[in-house]
Amino acid sequence: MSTILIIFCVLAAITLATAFLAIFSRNPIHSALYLVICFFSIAGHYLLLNSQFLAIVHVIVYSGAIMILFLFTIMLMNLNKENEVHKPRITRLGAIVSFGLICVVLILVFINSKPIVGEYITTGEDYQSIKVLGKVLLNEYMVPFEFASILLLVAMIGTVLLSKKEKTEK
Amino acid sequence: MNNILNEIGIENYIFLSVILFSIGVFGVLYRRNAIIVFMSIEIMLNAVNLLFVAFSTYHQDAQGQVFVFFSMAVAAAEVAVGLAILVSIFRNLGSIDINNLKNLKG
Amino acid sequence: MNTNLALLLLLAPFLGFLFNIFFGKSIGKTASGVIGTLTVALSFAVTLYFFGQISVSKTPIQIQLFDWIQISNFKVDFGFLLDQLSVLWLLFVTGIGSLIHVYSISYMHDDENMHKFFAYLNLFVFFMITLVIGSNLLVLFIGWEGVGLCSYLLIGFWHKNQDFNDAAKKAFIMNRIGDLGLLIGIFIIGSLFSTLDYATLKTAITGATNLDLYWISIAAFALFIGACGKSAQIPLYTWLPDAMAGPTPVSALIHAATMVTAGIFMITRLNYVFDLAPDVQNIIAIVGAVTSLVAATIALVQTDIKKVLAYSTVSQLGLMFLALGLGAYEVAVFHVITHAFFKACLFLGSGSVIHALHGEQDMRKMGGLKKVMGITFITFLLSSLAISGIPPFSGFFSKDEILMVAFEHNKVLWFIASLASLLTAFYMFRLLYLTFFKEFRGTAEQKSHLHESPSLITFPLIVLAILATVGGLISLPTNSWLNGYLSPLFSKEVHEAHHFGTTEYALMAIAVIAGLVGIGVAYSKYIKQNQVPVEDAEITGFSKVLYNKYYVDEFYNVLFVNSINGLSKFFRDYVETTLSSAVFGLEKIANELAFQGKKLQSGSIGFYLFVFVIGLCTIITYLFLAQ
Amino acid sequence: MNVSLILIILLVGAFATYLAGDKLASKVALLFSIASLGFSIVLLNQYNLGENINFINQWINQPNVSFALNADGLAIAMLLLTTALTPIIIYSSFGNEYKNAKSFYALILFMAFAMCGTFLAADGLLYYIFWELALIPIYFIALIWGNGDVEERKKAVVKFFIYTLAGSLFMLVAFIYLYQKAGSFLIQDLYNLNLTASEQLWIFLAFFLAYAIKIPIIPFHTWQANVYQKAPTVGTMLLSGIMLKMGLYSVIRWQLPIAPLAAKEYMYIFIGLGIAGVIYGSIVALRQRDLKKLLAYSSLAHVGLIAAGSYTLTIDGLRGAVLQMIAHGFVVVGLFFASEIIYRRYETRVIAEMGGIRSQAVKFASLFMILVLASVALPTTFNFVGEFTVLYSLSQINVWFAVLGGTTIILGAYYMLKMYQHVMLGETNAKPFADVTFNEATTLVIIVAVLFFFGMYPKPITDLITPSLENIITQINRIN
Repeated sequence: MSTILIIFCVLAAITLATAFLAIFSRNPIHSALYLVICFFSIAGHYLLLNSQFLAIVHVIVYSGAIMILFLFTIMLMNLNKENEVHKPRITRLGAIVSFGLICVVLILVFINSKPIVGEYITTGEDYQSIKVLGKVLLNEYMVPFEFASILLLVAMIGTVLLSKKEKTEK
Repeated sequence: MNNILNEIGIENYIFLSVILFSIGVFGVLYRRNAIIVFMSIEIMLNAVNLLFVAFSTYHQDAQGQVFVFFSMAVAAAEVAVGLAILVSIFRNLGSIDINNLKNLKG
Repeated sequence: MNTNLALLLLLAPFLGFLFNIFFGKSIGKTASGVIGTLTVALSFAVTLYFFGQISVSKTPIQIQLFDWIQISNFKVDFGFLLDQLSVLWLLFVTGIGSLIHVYSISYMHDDENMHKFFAYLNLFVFFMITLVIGSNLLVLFIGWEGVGLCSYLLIGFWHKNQDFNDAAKKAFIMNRIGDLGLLIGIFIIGSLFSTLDYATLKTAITGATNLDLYWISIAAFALFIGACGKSAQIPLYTWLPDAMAGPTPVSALIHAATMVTAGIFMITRLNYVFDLAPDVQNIIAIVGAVTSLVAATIALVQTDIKKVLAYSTVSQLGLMFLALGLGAYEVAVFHVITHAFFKACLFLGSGSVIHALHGEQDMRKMGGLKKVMGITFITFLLSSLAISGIPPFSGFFSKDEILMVAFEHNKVLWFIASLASLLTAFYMFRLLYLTFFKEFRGTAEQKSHLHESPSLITFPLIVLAILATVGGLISLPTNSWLNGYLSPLFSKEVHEAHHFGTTEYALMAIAVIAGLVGIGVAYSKYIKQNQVPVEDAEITGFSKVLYNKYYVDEFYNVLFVNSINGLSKFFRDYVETTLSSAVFGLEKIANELAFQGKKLQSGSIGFYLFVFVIGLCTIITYLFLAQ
Repeated sequence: MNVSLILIILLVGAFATYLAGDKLASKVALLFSIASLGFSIVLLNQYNLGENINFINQWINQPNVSFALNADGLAIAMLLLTTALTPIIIYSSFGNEYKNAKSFYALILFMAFAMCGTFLAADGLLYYIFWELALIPIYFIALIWGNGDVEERKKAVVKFFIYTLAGSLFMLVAFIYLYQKAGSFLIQDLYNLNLTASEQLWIFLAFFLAYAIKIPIIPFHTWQANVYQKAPTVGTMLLSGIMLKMGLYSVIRWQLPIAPLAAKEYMYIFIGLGIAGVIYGSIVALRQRDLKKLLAYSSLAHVGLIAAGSYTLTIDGLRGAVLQMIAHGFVVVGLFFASEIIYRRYETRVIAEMGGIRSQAVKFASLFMILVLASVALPTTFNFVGEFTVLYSLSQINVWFAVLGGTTIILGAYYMLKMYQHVMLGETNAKPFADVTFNEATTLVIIVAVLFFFGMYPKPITDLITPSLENIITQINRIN
């Protein structure tokens, strides 16, 4: 076992465990915190795969922005109580069944598909530095990129509108 | 430069992301709290993102990473709007238990 | 020239009809009556002209007007055929028609809708002429249905009385049963010979060698059913007695002299078809004989003066059918003519009586009218003698010929026919005695109003009585003008004047004796013993069965009318609702499905997702794992 | 000049009527309908002169749909029927007041437009579109201006709408299948298809469902009586006078030539159904309490006979069917108008509440009587020509068919005369009954005149339709 594999295994274990914990913890605050750890471990995976830019963006966006939003919302709603009633047994059973099913089916699909060649090519070309990514984004994917910005703008306006208290309400 | 996948193997990433995705599905089905459901969705998105990156390395191509970038943008927007909706639902109903949100019932 | 005259002959009554319908009310009763009469008289005049022409030239006149109906294998023209038969028929249709029009001017004078009456009468004459002079079966069918319509209109002339309307409806529908038979016959003939034209048909049949006799028999039978309906033979005769609901001139014209003989006309017209179907001829003969006997027995006990005459008509028509069935068409025609004379006279006479009694038709309330109504009585007597077959009156000759023909073919039929004529003599004189002899049995008020009818009524009576008396001259047993006149029509040799041997004289004697016996029995019963038929409630035994016409009407009612009405009710109340609910059942199924499907839309996101996951797994399994 | 103009006139008429406002609507509608009648007579003339009056234009490329209008003798005959009846129907409504008259009359013209389109269309999809388009106006006419209880009316009308629509969908499926085979919806291409016997059977049945509901043939008739009763009389006239004929016309134009093998194979069944309709309709009509319902069932009986005639696949059968279609169109409009005349005075359609009218309204009684007689196919009326030809064709198939179908002669006379007796005859009614007005009399007289004229001289129509029908017969008898 190489060091890298060990690191991968540890990271994977953290990812899965925290993801589970995030779902199982009864207190939403705890969930959010576990999720933050989960996202950090995923950032670790990115680093492992040598995509530093994405790792950083990931930390900023998910752990930084999204999870903060979550936490704010939870606190805003005052949900840090463990007052959630469990779903009926049948629903839980359904959840477990679908969890198992989708897991098994997807894994089976991958196993059944053509085996991946053991050799991994390495071109040696730089393909994931910030510089390259920037060029790709702004050349080939310029239009989607701009659309993404419009999307974010619209989302922002939408959010503001949605969270504003309606004045016409009695 | 040594390809990292030589050491780990893309299969492992696939399994990891499948399991992560399934956990996300499980969370959506299992929990009633809308916030947690949202979190589960984020987990699923991340599982996919991880796979994108892994395959990006596998193909030695930037395309996958660009997709991750876009999916992050969409995820950010989605979370922002989604949480805003949740907030307004909470304001109106006083609860975000998705079992109470059955206005779609036929 | 001929075309124009034929059109004049046909359209004169029609114009009379139109005139009376549109202007009849405004020009007054008498004027509308006169116009109605004149148009028919005009037709009569034209007929006389044609009669003269035909008698001399002996060639039929064919007139084609225009194409009417197009069928794949033939087309039907609207055309006329004036030959010996049609002109003969026209003579008494328009002749007696004119007389009855004259009669009606006075008879119907009190009716508010007199102009309409004349309009309908004219329309009837128009359709009757169409029937007679049509050059093919379909033009005959126009007339055939048209006279049925006029019969309907005239029976229901007093339309405020629903009983009369029922009778009219019954007549029309029973006629239509026959019409269907006629149509089927027309169809078969059309498809067999690709023509409906008499002349072409005759050449086709006489010229052909291998004829499909089976289908010809069926066609003949179907045509015979048509004749049954129109000429009131068993089993379609019950409408005729009911048809007496109409005004009496109508009964005389339509239901005695002209329309009901249409069946005989049609069979005579198509004699070459019937000659090919001996089985059907036997049926016709048997039906005719049975009808004549059955109707005569019913007539024995009827108390309504017109009903007696109606059944007498049915009975006489039966005799004519007997002759037709035995192939003696000219004999049947002869009887048609003499019957038209004396039966019209009898009906008009009874009308005169009814007129005098202000609508009373029950013979039990008559009697002694001989003294006040001399002319009516004498004409009535002459006609009664004629119908009873007493020489030298016309009925004797025609009836005797039928009996002789029957004797030649089949003794049983002869016996039945002789019995029928015995009964005829009896019921006719029963009628005569009860009406005109002894003392008046009606109310005092009626008695004070008794009077002889005006001359417009008695004039036709006198003419018809004379004709009834001397009508036999046209076909004397030894020297028959009629047979010679009609002979071109028949494919077979016309029956030669009989060799007068002992058998023939004996038959004649038997016939006369039978008539005299009938009269004698009636005399002893109603003059000597002074009997009067009892009230309805007191009738018992077999005479009750007879009085109720063998309960045939009731039988038909139960069998056909009630069952069809019951069926209609059943269809309306059950089948329709069932069918309807079957359609609504589909709707319910859809509804139920939707209701069940609605439950899937529970609104629970978890459930949706669960289903979504299952679906996703299925699709993936199908796409990647199913190989 | 070609036939598309007639559609344009009617469509423009519909809009113009709507724009004319409530007061002028009826007159504008009458004007345009008369214009369309005049134009169809011009077309007839051109057709007789041998000019090309067809119209074809590519409409949609994918799928391949053309705006193809084909006017042969048969189509022109139906066109004349439609454009002749429309003014009569509009004119007949002059005695009534309608709320929102502009929409009412616009819908009538629109319906005439759709029906003309159905008769003319030579492209399957176009035909289908017109076919369904005709349903919309009558739906609104029956629903909004109908009579009786609103809920019941809604139920009846919606049932009618869904029922006929559902039937038509099967026809659409058949058309799509044919399109897959032929790559075009053009009728000529569909005729030329070589379909196997089983394919033909399925297509035949799909068409049959659509037509059997529209015509209607038993047991698909359950919508009919109720809708006839509930719809305003104008709607009933449109339905029974023209719209039923769409189904019958389509049988001749589409169903038989496209699937002749199936038609031949199962001929007896379909003739039998038609004749069963004759007997059933006549018997049910006997005991109806409502005048309009009685007429509806009589209509059922008559169209049963027409359908039976069409399914004989003989030239006589088809010709008789078309003649009878036209004759029935006129007579049934007349009869429904007569019921409307009574309704205007007595405000009832229940037969038991009538009676004793004849002695008060002589003119009306005579005209009504003539219509009754025409309906029972008295010779010299147009109906006789049709009925005779149809019955003759039936007798060529099997004499018993003619006997059974011929019971309409007897039963028809029975129920119609019974109806007439109870509606018109009897003791003078206590309620006064004014005789027909000028409007009413003119309408009835026109109808009666048409019936008598063509009854005595059907040659023009026979000559017009025979070549087209012979083509169709050739098409039916083609060897695949």
